[in-house]
This record gives sequence, C-alpha cells and structure tokens, in this order.
Amino acid sequence: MSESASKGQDYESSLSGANQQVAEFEKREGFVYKLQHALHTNPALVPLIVLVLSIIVFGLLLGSKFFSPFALTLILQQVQIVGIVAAAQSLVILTAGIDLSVGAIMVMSSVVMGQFTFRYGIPPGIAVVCGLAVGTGIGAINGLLVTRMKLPPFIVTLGMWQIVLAANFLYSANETIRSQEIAEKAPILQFFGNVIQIGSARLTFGAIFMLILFAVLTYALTQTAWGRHVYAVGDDKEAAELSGMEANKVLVSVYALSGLICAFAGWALIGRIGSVSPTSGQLANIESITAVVIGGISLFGGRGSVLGSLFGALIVGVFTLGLRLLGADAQWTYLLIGVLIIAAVSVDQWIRKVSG
Amino acid sequence: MSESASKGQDYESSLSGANQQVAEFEKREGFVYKLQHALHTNPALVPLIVLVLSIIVFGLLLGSKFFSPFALTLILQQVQIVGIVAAAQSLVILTAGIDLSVGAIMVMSSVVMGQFTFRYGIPPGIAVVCGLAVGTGIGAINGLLVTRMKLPPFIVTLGMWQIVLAANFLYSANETIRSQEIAEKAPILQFFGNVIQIGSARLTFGAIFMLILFAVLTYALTQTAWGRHVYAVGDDKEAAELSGMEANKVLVSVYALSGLICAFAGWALIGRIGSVSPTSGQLANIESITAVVIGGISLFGGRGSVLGSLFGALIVGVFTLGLRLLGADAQWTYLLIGVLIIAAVSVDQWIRKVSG
Amino acid sequence: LITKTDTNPFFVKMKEGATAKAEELGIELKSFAGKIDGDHETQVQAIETCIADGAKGILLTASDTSSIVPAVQQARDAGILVIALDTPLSPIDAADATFATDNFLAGELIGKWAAAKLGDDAADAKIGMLDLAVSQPTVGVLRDQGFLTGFGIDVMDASKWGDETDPRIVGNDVTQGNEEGGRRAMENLLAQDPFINVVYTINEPAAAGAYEALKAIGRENDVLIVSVDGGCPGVQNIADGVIGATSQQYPLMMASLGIEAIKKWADEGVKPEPTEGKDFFDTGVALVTDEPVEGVESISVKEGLDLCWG
Amino acid sequence: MTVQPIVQGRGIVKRYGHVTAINHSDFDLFPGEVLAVIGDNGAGKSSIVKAICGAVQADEGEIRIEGKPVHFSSPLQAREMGIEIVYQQLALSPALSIADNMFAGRELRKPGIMGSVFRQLDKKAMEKFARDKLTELGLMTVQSINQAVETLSGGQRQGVAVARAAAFARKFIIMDEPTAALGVKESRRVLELIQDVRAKGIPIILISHNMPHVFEVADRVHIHRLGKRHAVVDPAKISMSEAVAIMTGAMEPPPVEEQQLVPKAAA
Amino acid sequence: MTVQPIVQGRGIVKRYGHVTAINHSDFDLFPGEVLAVIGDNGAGKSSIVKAICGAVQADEGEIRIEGKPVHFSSPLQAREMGIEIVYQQLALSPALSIADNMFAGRELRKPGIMGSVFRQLDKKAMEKFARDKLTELGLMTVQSINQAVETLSGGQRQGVAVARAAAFARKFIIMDEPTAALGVKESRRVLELIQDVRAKGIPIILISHNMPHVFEVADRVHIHRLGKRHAVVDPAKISMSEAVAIMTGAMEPPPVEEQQLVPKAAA
Ligand SMILES: Nc1ncnc2c1ncn2[C@@H]1O[C@H](COP(=O)(O)OP(=O)(O)OP(=O)(O)O)[C@@H](O)[C@H]1O
Ligand SMILES: Nc1ncnc2c1ncn2[C@@H]1O[C@H](COP(=O)(O)OP(=O)(O)OP(=O)(O)O)[C@@H](O)[C@H]1O
Ligand SMILES: [Mg+2]
Ligand SMILES: [Mg+2]
Repeated sequence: MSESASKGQDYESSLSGANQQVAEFEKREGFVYKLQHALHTNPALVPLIVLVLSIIVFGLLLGSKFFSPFALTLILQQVQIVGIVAAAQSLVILTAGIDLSVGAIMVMSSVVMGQFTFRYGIPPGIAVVCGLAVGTGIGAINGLLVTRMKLPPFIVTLGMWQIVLAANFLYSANETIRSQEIAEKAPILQFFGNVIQIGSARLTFGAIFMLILFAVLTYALTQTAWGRHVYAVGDDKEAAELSGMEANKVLVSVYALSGLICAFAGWALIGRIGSVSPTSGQLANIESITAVVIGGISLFGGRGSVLGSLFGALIVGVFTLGLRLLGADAQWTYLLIGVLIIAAVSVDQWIRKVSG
Repeated sequence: MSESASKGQDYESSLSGANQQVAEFEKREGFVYKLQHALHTNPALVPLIVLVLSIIVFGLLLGSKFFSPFALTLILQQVQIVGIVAAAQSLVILTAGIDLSVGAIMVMSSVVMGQFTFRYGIPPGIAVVCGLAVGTGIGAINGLLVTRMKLPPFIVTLGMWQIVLAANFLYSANETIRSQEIAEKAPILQFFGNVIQIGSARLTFGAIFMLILFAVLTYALTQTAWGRHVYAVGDDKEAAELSGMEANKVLVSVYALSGLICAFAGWALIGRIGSVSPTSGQLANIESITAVVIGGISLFGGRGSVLGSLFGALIVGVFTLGLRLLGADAQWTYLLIGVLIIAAVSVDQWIRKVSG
Repeated sequence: LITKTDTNPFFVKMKEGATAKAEELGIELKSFAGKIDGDHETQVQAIETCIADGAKGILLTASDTSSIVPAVQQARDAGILVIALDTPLSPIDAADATFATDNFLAGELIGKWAAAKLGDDAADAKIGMLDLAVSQPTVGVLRDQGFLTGFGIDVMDASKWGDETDPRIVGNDVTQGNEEGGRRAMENLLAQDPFINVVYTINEPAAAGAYEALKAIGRENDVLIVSVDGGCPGVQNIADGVIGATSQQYPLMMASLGIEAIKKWADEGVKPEPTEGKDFFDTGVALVTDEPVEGVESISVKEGLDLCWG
Repeated sequence: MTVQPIVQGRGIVKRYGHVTAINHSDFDLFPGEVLAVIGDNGAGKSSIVKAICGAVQADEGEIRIEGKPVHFSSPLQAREMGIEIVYQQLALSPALSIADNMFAGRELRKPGIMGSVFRQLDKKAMEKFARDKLTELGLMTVQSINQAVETLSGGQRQGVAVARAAAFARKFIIMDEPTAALGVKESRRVLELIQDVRAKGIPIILISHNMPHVFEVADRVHIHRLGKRHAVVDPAKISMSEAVAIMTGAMEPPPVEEQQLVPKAAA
Repeated sequence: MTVQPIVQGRGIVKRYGHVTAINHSDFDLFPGEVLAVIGDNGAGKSSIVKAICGAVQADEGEIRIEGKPVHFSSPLQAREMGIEIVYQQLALSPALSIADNMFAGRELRKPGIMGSVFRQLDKKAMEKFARDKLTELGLMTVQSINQAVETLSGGQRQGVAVARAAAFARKFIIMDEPTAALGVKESRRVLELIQDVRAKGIPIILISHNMPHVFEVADRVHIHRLGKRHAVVDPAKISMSEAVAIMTGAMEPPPVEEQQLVPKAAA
C-alpha cells in the first residue's frame, strides 16, 4: 500500500509517516465507574434496582407480612399473566410497534381451548394446540397487515383488538366454562395452575413458565441474529433494510411470536382463574404496556431489554400488594399506582442521567 | 465575487463560465396530476374522501333514514365530545407525544364545574372558569413532567390518567348531579346543550363549538409560528432545538392547551348528557386516538393535519350510526368497526401510494 | 333493547329472552349495548339511534342512572315508551316503567343468610368484600350495602361502600366482576388477613375467582362465599360447594315482560303499572342455597337450576 | 471485441412525486474498472445508483447485470448477488454495535450445536473480523468494537460503512460519497482501499465531489447533469477543469466518438 | 497591543459516558478572522464547537465571549447573542419547507392587525427572503422554496443550512464541515460566502477536512489532535503537508512561540 500513498496530492506526502497512535482517553476506574458502565450496558438494571428498593421499602414498612416467602411468591402469581403478556408486548414495542390486541388474543385463545374441548369434544391436548395456533395466526395476520399493507401497528392492532374481542364474544356466546368441570374433564387446561410448594413459598407452573419465557427471550434477543435484527428494525427500519436485513420477515415473526405468547398467556389464565371466561383480560393491554415502559423499553423501538418488562410488571405487582397491605383502599391504591408509575420512571431517568 | 473565483484550485477556473441553468423537469399537467398534488399538500383530504364515500354508501343502503338532516346532524352531536377531545389529542400527537389523560381531564373538569356550583355554592360562571383552569393546570403538569423530567409522554399521561381518575372518584364521592337540578339552578353548565333547530336539522352549540375549534386550530397550526414549531418539534425535537426553537415551551403550551380543550369537552359533556357524572368518558382515550389515526396524523409526530382528526371522528360516527340503523347488533358493530378502522387506513395508504 | 354491555351473561340472557318473546309476538327487536360497564355515552347514542329509527319502545338497563335521563326524556317526547330494566333510573319516574330486581334486597338476603349460617360466630366474623369497580356503580353499592345491612352492620353512608368502620370488615377490593379480578382481590384481602371467613362477592364470576384464591391456600372449605346473580354456572357452583348462597335474579322475565309491555303500548297505548308498594315492577329475587337457614326464605339448587340463566 | 458490461442501464427514469430525478439516463459499468460519477448537487447521482441496486424502483428503463435483465425489489436481492453499497446516508443501525452493523443480515453462528440448534452468534469471531477490517482502514480510533454506532463521529461511521462493503463485495461495490466526512488520513485509506479492491478484480462505482480523488482513482468518469448521463470521459485525456466545466454546463461535452463510453481495454 | 478575543475557551473538558471527547483543550477566536479547525476524525472538533455554542455542556473549563464568561444551557442562548451554527448533522426539520427552516424560531409576522393580534405569518416575505439567499448561494436547483427539506439531496440540504447561518449571524458563525456534501460549484460558492461574511467583519470558525479549502480561506489554523488543541499555525507560513503531518502526529508541532496563537494584526 505504501506505493499508492505517494500518488496522492502533494500535501498528503507526509501521511506515510503519520503517527499510528490512536486516541487515548482517561481511564476512569473504581466502583462508581463500574456501576455506571454496568447501568449503560444492562438497561434492565435500573428497573431491577427500583424493584429491589421497593421490596425493601415495603418490607421495612410491613415486616414479615410482606417480606415472607408467601407474600413474595403471591406477587409472582399475581403478576404471571401480565408478565407473560408483557413479554409479547416487549417484542412488538422493540420493533417500534405496539400491540393492542394482546388481551384479545389471550382471551380468544383460552376460549378456543375451552370450547374446542367442551363444545366439540376434541381431546384437550389438541384443543390447547388449536388455541396456540389461533393466537399465532392472529398475530401473523397483524404482522402481515403491518408489513404488506404498510399500515401503522397501532391501527392494525386497534382494529384487530375490536375484531377479535367481538369474535370472542360471538363465538363463546358469553359462556363461562366452570373450574370444576375443567378439573374433572380436562385438567391439562389448568396445567399452569399446578403449584410447587416449598415451605410457605408457592410457585405456580404459570409463574415458572413466565420466568423461563423471559430467560428464553433474553437469550434469543441477545445471542441470535434474529434478536439483533429485531433491535435494528425497531431502531431504523429503513437502515436495517438497506444494510441487508429482511425487515418484513422479522416483523411478521415478531407479531406471530407475540400472538403465540399471548395464547400461552391464555392457557396460563385458565390455570390461574380455573375457569374459561370470555370477559377476562380487559386490562391486559394497558397493564402490559405499563410494565414494558416502566421496564425501560423505549416506545420508539430499538432500545431496552426484555428483562426490564419483567421487572416492570413486578414493580407494579409489589406496589399494588404493598399498598393494599398498608391499608390503602382501592381508590387510593389506584391513585398511588399512578403516582408510582411516574415516580418509577423518573428514578430511572435520574439514574441514567447521573450515570452519564 | 468574481475576483475570488480565481483564487480556487486550478480545476475550478472554468466555474465562472458555469451554466447557470437549473435543473428542468418534465412538467406534468392535467387532472390526475392536480389531484395528486392536492392529496400531497392537504393530508386531510384523504380522510375527507373516505368520509364522503361512507356517507354515500350508507345513504344508498339506508335511504332517507340515514340521509336526512336529522340523522346527519345527529352524527355531529354524537361525535362532538370525541371530536373535541380528538382535537386535543391531535395537538399532542403532532408533537410525537400521546395524551392518555384526556378522558380523565375531561371528566374531572366537568365534576369540578358541577361540584363547585352545587357543593360550595360558587356562581356557575365562576365554577366553569375553575373547571377550565383545572383542566389547563393538569395539562400543564403533564407538559412540565415531559419537558423538565424528560419522561416519555406515554408514561406521564398514563400515570396522570390514573391519578386524575381516582381523584375524580374520591372528590366527587361518585355522586352524579342530576340534569333537572342543573337545568334549574345552573343552566350555564348546560350551555353547550342548547340547540339551533333548522327544519329537522338539530345543531347543538357543542357541535358548533367543535367545528369552530377545529377551524381555529387549523389556522393556528398553519398560519402562526407556534404552529410551525409544533410540527418541527414533533418531527425532530433535537433539530428543532438546534435550529433555535424553544421546544420545551412549545411542548408545555401544547399539553396545557390540550388540557384546556379537554376541559371544554367536559363542559360540552354536561351539555350533552345533561348531568355531571364522574363515570363518563372512560373510552375517550381510545376513541380520540382512533379518530386521530384514522385522520391520518402520524403517531411519530410532525405529519398530518388536525382537520383529519375531525374527519376521522366523523368516519367512526357515520359507521356507528349507519351500522346501528342497519340493525347490526352490538358485537357485530364492534367487529365491523374494527374491520373498518383497518380498511379506512388501508384506503388512505393506497391513495397516498398511487398518488406517488 | 339497550343493555349495559353485551358481554355479561346476565345481559346476554336478557337479550335472548327479549328476542324469543319478540319473535313470539312478531315484534322487530334491535339490540344495543355499551362497550364497557359504565359506558353511558354509547347508551345515549343508542337511544338517539332508536329515535332516528322510529322505534316504538325502548328497554333500557342504564349504565348511569341519571346521566341517561335527558336522552330518555327526548325519547319519551318522541312518543317512545321507555322501560327501565334491572336498574331504576334516577328519578325513578324518568322512565315510563321499571322492571327490576331489588338489588338492595338481593344483598340483604345473602347478608341475612350468612349471619344466620354463622350463628354466634357472626359477632366476630372476618368479612372480605369483593366489589365491582372503583367508580362504585349503583348496582354494586346497593348489593354491598344490602349485604351489610342483612348481616347487621352499620353501613354509614348508604350510597357508598368502603366507609364502614365495623372491625369485622377486613377490607374492600374491586374485581371488575370477573374471575381474574375476583382471584386477585381475594388474594389481596387474604394477604391482609388470612383468616377471613365470610366473603361477599358482587357476582358469581368474582366468587369463582375468589374460590380459586382460597383453594390455593387450602381454605376453600372454611370460608363462606355469598354472591348475587343466579346465573347457571353460579347455581351449579352452589351445588359444588363453591358458593354458599346466591341471590337469584330473573333477566329473562324482565325482558319478556318488557317486550309484552311495549307490545301493549304499541297496540293499545296502555302503560304498565308498578308493583304495589314499590315504585317499580319487582321481578323478584330468590335466595338459592342447599343449606336453608331459619328466618330466610330460600329455594333449593334444583329449583334454582330450573330458573337460572346464562 | 466487446466486453460485456457488468451493469448496463438504458433509458432509466425515476420520479419522486412530481420531481423527475432521473430523466432517461443510461449507465454502464465494465469489469475491473473504477467508474467515477460526478455531477452537481441534485443531478441525480444517488438516485441512479439506488435504482441500480434496488433501493428505489425505476419507473422506466431497463437494467441488466452481466447481461441478464434484473428487477430488484429490494437491495437485499442485489446483496445476494454480491453487490455492496455504501449509502450516502450510510444505512447503519444507530443502536447496534460496530460489529453487529458489519454483519447485519449475515451473522456468523457458533460452530457446533450452539450454533446450529441454539443459533447462538459467534460474537468473538465477528468482533475480531470487524476489528481487523477497521484496522486495515486505519479507523481504530474507535474505542471499542462494541460501541453503538450512534456514539461514533460522522467520519468514524462512514469508515464502518466502507469497511463493511469492502469486506463482503463479490460482484461490484457502489460508494456514494464515501469520503465526504472523512479526514485527510482516512480519505487516503479509502482511496487505497478502492485500488486494492480493483486489484482484486471487483469493479467500483464511486460517486464523489472531490475532483482530485476522482482523477486519481477513476478509469472512466461518468458526468451526470440534470438527471441524465451527459458524457463519459477518460480522466487521462481530459483535465479536471474541463470535467468540471462539462459537469456545470460551462462547456459542451466532447463529441460521442471522443468519449470513453467503454473502457480502453474493451474498445 | 492585545485584542480581546471574541471567544476564549480554557481547559474545556467534555465526556460522553466514559469517552473523553475534549481533554482540557483551549480555544480562541479573534475579531474579523476565519479560524479553521482541522483534525482527524473523532479528534473532538465537533464537540468543542458544540461546547462553545451550548449544544452540549462542557464538564469543566471556562468559556468567555467578548470577555464575559458564559454558560449556555441551550444553543438558543447563543443564537440570541447573534451566534449562528451550521451543524455537521445540519439540524433541519425534515418535514418543514425550506423557508420554514430558514426562519425557524424567528418567523416574520404580517404587518398590521393580522400579525400583531392574529399572529399570522408573512409567508410571502419569508419565501422571498429564502429564495434570494439560496439564489445568492447558487442553490436554486431546488424546485420550490416550499419543498419539504426531506425531499432535497444531501448537498441541497447543506446549502440551506449554510444560507440560514449566513443570513442571520451578527457575532460569529460556526460551520462544521459545511462543504462536505457539496459539489464543486456549490463548494466554491460557500467559500466565497465565507469571504463575504469576513469582509462584513463577522468572524467564522470553519471545521473542514478539505485542506485546499482551509488554506485558501483561513487566517489561522487550529490543529486539534486527541481531544486537545495541538497547535495553531499560520497557513501562510506553513505548508499543507506540514499541517497534515502535525495533525496526524507525523511531525511535532512548531514551538509555541512560532505558532499563531493570536492573529498577526493583534500580535
Ligand atoms: N425521496 C425523495 N423525494 C422527493 N424528491 C427526492 C427524493 N430523493 C431525491 N429527490 C430529488 O431528486 C433529485 C436528485 O436527488 P439525488 O439525491 O439523486 O441527487 P444527487 O446527485 O445524489 O445530489 P448530491 O450530490 O447532493 O447527493 C433532487 O432534486 C432531489 O431533491
Ligand atoms: N453523543 C455521543 N456519545 C458518545 N460519544 C460521542 C458522542 N459524540 C461524540 N462522541 C465521541 O467523541 C469523540 C469526538 O467526537 P467528535 O464528533 O467531536 O469528533 P470530530 O472531530 O468532529 O470528528 P469528525 O471529523 O469525524 O466529525 C469521538 O470519539 C466520538 O466517538
Ligand atoms: Mg447524492
Ligand atoms: Mg465532527
């Protein structure tokens, strides 16, 4: 290469002697620096800190009533549905989309599982598979509408929400399938309601499923090419396409996966409430989005960690139970949760700021 | 300048003789071209076309039952609250934000107007002013949280929604103030319920207010510096700041104005339902956002026209009334509205695409 | 027919009853519903639609008892017969007639039953109250306050739940009237006091959710759950021992009576009369339980199943 | 003897709304050459190369690659044929690291079961490769290969985009103003890189406003003016000031027979 | 005799997270001069001018403007003092028109009641002004002054940003690589414009990688290296190749007394 260097304009003649030294920067060491670095590289750490702090505060205020294996695993149980749905929601939000149909897909899937078993007498195992397929299918349709028709995700899933919810009521004829019947004839539908009891700690299969789901998604998002593409598409879809990613395929896969996860949430829902009820899950949208945003994932896509959503869901769960135990009545709890949503995210912002 | 031209590098010597001709492009003429151009410069035209088409379709299907001054002004009446709130929502969405507290602010303001009059015996005129002030104040707090604390608008208004709604229930003690009482003692609260009757057409003051509001906002957004800044901030806040706009001031003004408009919606709500009811407006969020997005305003900010939101609200109103008159039952209506949300926006996208 | 929602089986059943009756009488029926509980704006729109549509009569279960009144007045001015079903308007004479369950009585019945069932233990019962929503809709308040009255607890302000000071009440929580909310609310109350032994629930889905929560900690057999509604799954749940007793209401009857009344109005111009001694036509309420107690009239689960809906 | 062109465009038209960015323009790239494209701002240079690689779809005209007509509907298809592009706006994903950006869409997976079943990325290998490529370009002023691209200076970003194209191209490379944001030293490296790539037999389309650079490395200079190919000249036969004069319209282009529509070797 | 500098920065430090972009650097701009800032990619050139105009806040150090210490918390404050900046990333609002962008934050209102009460914009006047300024720069290849900036080519955008700064500056102008995306003709216009502005007595800070441009217009050349002011040289006394050698570290900078830390006139 050195021969070509001499070909340049005359003022470049000195280049061959150029110092190859690269910029050296102050290396800052010590605990504070390491902490800052950790906060930067792990966006889920901030909501984790908020979570731990809130557990400590409620633990101090309430003592063993709150800080017991029983109460703590109870939070896990209460959070499991929102947590699973929030996992689905995180994926979509990472691609700069939003999925308003998560709640509807969840309920629809659980209704399909129940009705297929009880109305048509299909073996429960197959009915479950059908339910999961329906969820995935609806998600895939969302994805296709977003990519093929180039419609905004908000609109697609808003429309789909209404369509699926209405279809759910029309199909189920608003019929509830009772817990006792299910336990008798199709216990597999209640699979996620099974409990592992360790002392007074009670872990339901649903809660364990939620934890495993987050672990798997974290792996997929950080360790596989698909995960990188999800982030890139959310960050700047055009750039991702120009640099050779199949943005549309990634999007369809994300929406379909979101549908599948919501269908699992529907299955877990049967485990949690025992019965199949078409009126469940009306708050799933707003609660899942809340969890995701408290968890530090940007609504503009491409930033954040899916684990944050788990912590976000848990933060809300801790506050709800903690406040109730402190004796706040339902309306005040509702108000305080509002304050805490804002406060939790403020703390998050503040930590990010002081950590530069 | 010509003397300096000679100073450049030698290959630039020819520049002084450079052809000053500018690129000339094919000029395309004719109707299609003009239409395309109109669609490009007036983003509200597409939802207007969809609106007109849907009125024609329902008119053909339903005849004079639908296509009568009575039914058409009825749509205006039914849409007025959502329309006013959608105006507020449009402003916020134009700045790339979202306001989930619109419904809560609306109800809170109407409750303040009612309770101040009846509980504290404040003259109704002053109570109305207090209600408007409360709405503006809550909006301003949203704006300050968004700008000062740099919190995402979604989170701020989500928290504020819960806070204001719970405060509203706590403050009003869930008490409804009855229409008869208001009509008797404080008719000014029902001001927007007054009607101008022209033949069988019934225009309420509330509907007229909505139309005037959209006219004023359109003027402000297109003809004043503030309007340019709203668009610029929504488009790229950093660029807007660097190029010398006071982005934060603009944002606070937008949120406060949104609060004020919602308070007016609260006042109009009293006129519409006669009474002051703390349980109103629970769907205002989703309905206003739907109207805005059908109206063609981008959720990413900076694009679209506020008039589009008016047409968006009217499109939903036309479909709802039309389907009801056609005898579709409620769940089928929701399902079809869901389909139509997606279809309306698809048509929009399609028109934009073929118009290049 | 305008119902609060068309997702709650209660209203679904009401609609079915009305549809059946309308077919029988050869009446054209259109149904409308609010989107969620408490959504009275959509109901106002529905009334306006009926006016535009030239309806003869409207059957209405109001989501907001007073906000709807001006719209109802407009309909009556247009010569439409307006009958309130299930929920009386405020004032009650805003509608031409009201066919309703006495929700306060429904609550009172289960309250009395629960008190009698516990006997002397009622004095130191631990009660969990699972209500509907933070916005405190009237139905929920009436049932709640009725239950407490029946149980013998001072309700303080009868237009509001949650202001009671009686130490026997562990707490109130809201359920949205579904299983999920019922379970969560029950868990929250149990975390406050794991020894709750009486649970009032706004309706049977909430009761089923509460039962799951109790079952999870193995207390499903020591707690008395009472509820209101009388839907078939609910009554079945009594048979299975999930719920101790429920107050059954009769939406089919309300609807078919309503349709008949409108038919009569359209044909003969005669308005229906209220039940004697009340300002509305009481469609009745019955306590369903297999463990009758003295002093409270009740019907058995079997009878309940014959009369149930949904 | 005629050599088959690698890229042959005929009568290409591209309109954006009512702006006609390319107005019946032709285009030829021959094997092994560096073809420079020069022209005023807005002349349509970026548009024509985007039409060639499928980033935008031409409204009219025909594009052949190695003689076969192609209709790319996305740049991905071009990439699969071994065509790499350095876009003027760079097309990097801001939140991803340098290594991730370099391997976007063609990530390496770990060997063995972790890669084939669990599809785990081989981050180490990708980082090493990325670091080597950047070092070759002398761009190792970046502190860490795992830095997000959005934290790089403008010039550093351009370096990443160039390094990516050079590392993966098999058929040809399009560079749209690759040195615009680069420093003297870094620009020199890019020019050297262009010569290295040509030496490997891979032709390059270079869009640039920097005349000394163009005249240094180009074999032929395609002069674009007002949306059209105005002339193609041989930098050895024409001076910079003549080229600039033709480009700006100060001078008529030489008659077609004196132009260099095909490379000397092929003529 | 010492002339008071317009801008005087001392010991400026700016860190982004754990990257130190400016490392105790000094900076001086004197009245009436064109100060060029050159340096490798990532040397910290953009960062230091951003710290001066308030687009980022320095972590340490002192900045004085006309002798008065300033602490701009936003570029707006700088702008109110008459300082205009052409950012490397341009800072234009993509969806707004060219005219709207030029007048961002200082729109003209209609005369009379329409302007004072109804605050209506005087679009005509703004468009005329914008068109005149662009024509001066020879950038009227744009088709309409009401075109959204996002539909312009990269070079056209840069032209708009330069025209804006030139039109409104009163105290001094900072230009961060203003010709990077410009064509030969357009670049020449910008250089002429720089000389015109200097002739009006307004000093300019010019960041550029284009050595011929720098040596043509600069009165002094500030060489930035590794986050620091490495040397300030007189382009009349030093050759381009020496400057490049100092900038890249191939050569030691001249001793301080031979540097041009203050302009000749002031020395
Ligand atoms: N997306 C677009 N929408 C509308 N017009 C566009 C778009 N992209 C480019 N143009 C217009 O097309 C013409 C050609 O643009 P192009 O980017 O190809 O020019 P260029 O020769 O690359 O210029 P430069 O040297 O400044 O990069 C310009 O007039 C530009 O305004
Ligand atoms: N927002 C930021 N976050 C983190 N690091 C940054 C940020 N901006 C700049 N840097 C880093 O600071 C250093 C100096 O960047 P700067 O943009 O000032 O360089 P420059 O001299 O202008 O380079 P160029 O000539 O390429 O524009 C670089 O190493 C860059 O990676
Ligand atoms: Mg270009
Ligand atoms: Mg820079």
